[in-house]
Amino acid sequence: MSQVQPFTTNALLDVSGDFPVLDQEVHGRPLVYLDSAASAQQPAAVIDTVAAYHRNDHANVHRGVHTLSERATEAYEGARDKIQAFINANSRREIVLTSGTTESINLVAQSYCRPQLKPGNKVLITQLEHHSNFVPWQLVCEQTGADLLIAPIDRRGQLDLERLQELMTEDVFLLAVGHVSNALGTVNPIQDIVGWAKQRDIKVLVDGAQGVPHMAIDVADIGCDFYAFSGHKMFGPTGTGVLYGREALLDDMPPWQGGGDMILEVRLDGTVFNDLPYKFEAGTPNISGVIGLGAAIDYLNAIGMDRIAAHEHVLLEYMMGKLSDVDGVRLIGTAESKTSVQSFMLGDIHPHDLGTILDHQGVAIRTGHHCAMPVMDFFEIPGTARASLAIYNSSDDVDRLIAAVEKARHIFA
Amino acid sequence: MSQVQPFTTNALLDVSGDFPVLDQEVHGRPLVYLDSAASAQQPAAVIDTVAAYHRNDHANVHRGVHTLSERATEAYEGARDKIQAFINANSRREIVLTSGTTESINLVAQSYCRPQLKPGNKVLITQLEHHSNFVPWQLVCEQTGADLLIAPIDRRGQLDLERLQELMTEDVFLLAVGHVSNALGTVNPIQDIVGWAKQRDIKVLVDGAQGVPHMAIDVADIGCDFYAFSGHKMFGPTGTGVLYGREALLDDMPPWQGGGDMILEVRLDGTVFNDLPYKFEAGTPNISGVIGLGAAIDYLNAIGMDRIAAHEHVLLEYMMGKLSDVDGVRLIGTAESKTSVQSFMLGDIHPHDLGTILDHQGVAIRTGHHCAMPVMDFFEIPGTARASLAIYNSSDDVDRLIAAVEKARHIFA
Amino acid sequence: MNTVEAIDADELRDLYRELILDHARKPRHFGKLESATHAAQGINPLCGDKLHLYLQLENDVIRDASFEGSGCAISVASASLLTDTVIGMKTDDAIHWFDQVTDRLTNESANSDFDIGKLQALEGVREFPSRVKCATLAWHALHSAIEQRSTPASTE
Amino acid sequence: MNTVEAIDADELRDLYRELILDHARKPRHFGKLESATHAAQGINPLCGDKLHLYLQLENDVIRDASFEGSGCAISVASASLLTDTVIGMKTDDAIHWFDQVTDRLTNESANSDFDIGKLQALEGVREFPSRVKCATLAWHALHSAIEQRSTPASTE
Ligand SMILES: Cc1ncc(COP(=O)(O)O)c(C=O)c1O
Ligand SMILES: Cc1ncc(COP(=O)(O)O)c(C=O)c1O
Repeated sequence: MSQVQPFTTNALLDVSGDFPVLDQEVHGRPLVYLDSAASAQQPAAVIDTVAAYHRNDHANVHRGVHTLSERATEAYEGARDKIQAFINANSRREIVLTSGTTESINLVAQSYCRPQLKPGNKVLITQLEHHSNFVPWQLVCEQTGADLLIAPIDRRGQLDLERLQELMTEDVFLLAVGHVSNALGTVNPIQDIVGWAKQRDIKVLVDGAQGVPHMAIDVADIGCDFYAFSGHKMFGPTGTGVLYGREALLDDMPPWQGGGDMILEVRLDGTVFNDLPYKFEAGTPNISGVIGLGAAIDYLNAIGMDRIAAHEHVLLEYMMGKLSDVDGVRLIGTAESKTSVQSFMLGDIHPHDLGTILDHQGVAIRTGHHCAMPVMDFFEIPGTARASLAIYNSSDDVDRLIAAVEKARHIFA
Repeated sequence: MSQVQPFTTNALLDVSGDFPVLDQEVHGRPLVYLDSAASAQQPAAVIDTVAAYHRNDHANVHRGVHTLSERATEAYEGARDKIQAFINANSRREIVLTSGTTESINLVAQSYCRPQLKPGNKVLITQLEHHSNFVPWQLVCEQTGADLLIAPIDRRGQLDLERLQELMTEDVFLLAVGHVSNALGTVNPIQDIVGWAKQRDIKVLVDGAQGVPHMAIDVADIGCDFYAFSGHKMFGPTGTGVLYGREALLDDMPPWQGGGDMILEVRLDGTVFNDLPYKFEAGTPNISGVIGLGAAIDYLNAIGMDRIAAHEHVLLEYMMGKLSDVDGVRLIGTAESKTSVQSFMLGDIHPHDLGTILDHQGVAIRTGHHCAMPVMDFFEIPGTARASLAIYNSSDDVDRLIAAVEKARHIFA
Repeated sequence: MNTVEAIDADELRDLYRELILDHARKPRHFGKLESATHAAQGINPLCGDKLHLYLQLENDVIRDASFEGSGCAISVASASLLTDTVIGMKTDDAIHWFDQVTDRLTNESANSDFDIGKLQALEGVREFPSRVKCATLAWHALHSAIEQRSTPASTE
Repeated sequence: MNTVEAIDADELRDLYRELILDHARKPRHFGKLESATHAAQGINPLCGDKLHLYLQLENDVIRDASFEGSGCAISVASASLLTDTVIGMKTDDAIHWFDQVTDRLTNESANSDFDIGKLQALEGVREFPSRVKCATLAWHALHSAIEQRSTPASTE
């Protein structure tokens, strides 16, 4: 990995012009945004779609006979169809709209697991998980008396796949595993993992927050039972997210939240719930956000997820090579299969100080534990500096990063 | 009520020009939007604030050291401060940001009530409630074996206050009551109700979804324990909401959802939760939505809630008078104290047909059960036609409504 | 009644045709069917339309049908027309009609080879997306009743 | 070390003053205090700064103080400066210092009548909103320790 790959420039995209926010200076230098793993920027197409919706079409959905309400409903439900196609789900009934990955995972923990888990049952997660795929399972295990098992990782930041399989015993009710690690960029062999789980009749939730923005996702192919992701990581609005769930499972689950839209009939003595996916969508949804997410998917489809994956692959290799050439840099997360993210340390400089110094040169990275404290514990570090890539980054961005890191090294020399 | 009040025109606002969506034709007629109780429109100031945020400042909040993240955090937390001031909460720690009223109420049901409710305890609600203040209590009562009591209403659509007080026995754990009925416009005497409950040591949640947009709200004055409302009903973005909770109660509540941002520390063997209000805000929040909500509050403050209330009072009186003059119209909801909403029936025309015919004349109203089936059951009707008013409506809008209703009467004569 | 004259928009006239208004005002086969062997409920959460459809099946033939409930003009007329249509029909044929009618009411470019008779009067709903559900509700209930599903049919 | 020359922005130079870097590299009173009577933990969820502050109180006087943990240059230097400052102080005075210091580090227009001595070196953080929490973390822990609160202090 420390050798820089030859530069296959025709694999690189050049779309930064589509993203208005990138066209600015920070502390007198052109902004280099390397924090897309935390939240991605929006193309003008998304910003404008949301604004146009509010300028022309807004109304509450589902319950209106008037024209604006019809338009809003059509746009909102149209976005659901786009999401379904984007991840190749069987049916729009399998696409539950949530406020984000976190809510999607909590929904499964509370609505699918909580009523079924018993003391002695097990929920299996891994040490790579983001807190959002960690704490909901801690909570539901506490609530039910089930045990939480945590599959270990190795020094490169990869799952120990043998240990993982050993932990998949028959008393494991559900495996919750990330597709891509947000702290390290590790891409897990998700199809294999799901296959092993299926052999043992273990249900699988995949946290796809960092998968969807970077590669073509096919939930049918993956074979998982649930797949959770967020709009704001894939160039869409904050406050939007998706829970894909297999219809048979969703059908049997009780609703999670109660409220408008998730019922067919409310009587004083009981309630008849609505069909899928509405049973899980209580209250007025994030209408404009979901419509914006639809626009983000249109944008990604127009470029093509395969081209996006190729672009990021080339850039990541370049960034890893360049970074490891810097004196004192130690890469954290060097898995065989990776995408878009590189964590690193520079000497004994605290990542937080590094972040400030880089920011002063216009380079935005994230520093800290990245909501993955168990990963930090494993490496016995308080946090890392993390540069993460997206479709709008270029090799120039990487060069600016490297120059800024060199300067930080100099300051703290 | 059937006498039209003299027209005090200087009480009326004229702000429809601030709302771009209103400047359009529907079916060849200028749009008259009388569906704000379902969802209000946004002033350009809100639309532009959200777009500008994404064009200039977006990043994930709370965890970043770089400039965009600092700006986003400041704007997001600044909006929280505006909300606090707007409803006169004691502390920003009491302002929990949610995805809407529905989520706010579910949070209280699941995090405050579920761990404490026991068989034999009671939760008290009323027959006026929106499904979002009904179903969460049905669910938590089912989960815990507690009983759900429902206080009755009278023919005018007012709470039977004597019965309500009788139902406030000491085994009632919590009273959940709306501030303003979305179906009928009834304004409940919320301070009295809270006072009675406090005497009996009953906790009170107020569903303020229809209160906040129409009058100055002072939670300290009201004295309730929880107050829930939605951004999209108050000219802000969908996917945003607020749960005000008294700090002492929130402090003692376990978190509801698990995830990023709501923890201080995640260890393999347990977790230390974050301070208020973050303990209840798991995952990336609806950053741009909340910032837009802040802009909506700025907009409302600039006009002044008292002027807004006065404007709507005059218009509602005018609308009620005009409507009841139409042959065959029967007003549903004629409480002593009302705001902004009028439900009605026209002969035996089904409201749904009425809605379609009005829409064809450019007049947008809502028809159906308004997520308040228990209210419809009480009046033994399948639904109503509902015209609801907001700051941007005028007496012309009311006149257009009346003309359209007359035409419908003609068609179905 | 000056219905047609009073409506100035063609589309509205297309929706509220005489035949529809007539069936809405005087629904046929309205009431509970005491001899029913099959039944289903249809709920339209949009506007609170709610109807019960009753079928008396004998050797896979619909001997009798009726409905009760409340709904808008479109859904009541649709239920009324449905009962008129399916009485005497084999269940297989009724399911075929279900497919054809729902297709015709939702799909601009639906194949019109199959003659849906009087039910053509409902085609005006295609211009009113939010009303399509009213027009198809009874048909979904029919489908459920024949298949004897236990959960209420809904048009969502 | 060419620290100052290497930083081209005044603000950065203001943040990473010599004194700060010195205390960050060689923190004073670092380690667990065996004679501690009071202690508190400070956590900054932003970047994972985490420190334990130990106090040995005798008749409301801070006889000794120390800290352990890991943090960025700012939070470590701040903790180091804090221990240097409060040893020998009455707890009431330490709380007064807490008020003064946190005010000075967060508030542009803070009253500067009170001399916070070496701690002035931290004032550069005012230009770095996200770093203010690093600079005040130890002070919040001090406050908690004196008040013997059981939950970890945080700067949120
Ligand atoms: C009185 C009342 N309560 C609760 C709600 C639910 O609000 P939301 O759908 O925004 O969660 C509404 C609006 O739909 C309402 O009018
Ligand atoms: C791998 C992973 N899982 C879950 C989440 C949580 O997503 P959100 O904060 O959008 O709910 C994130 C991002 O923060 C993530 O990177």
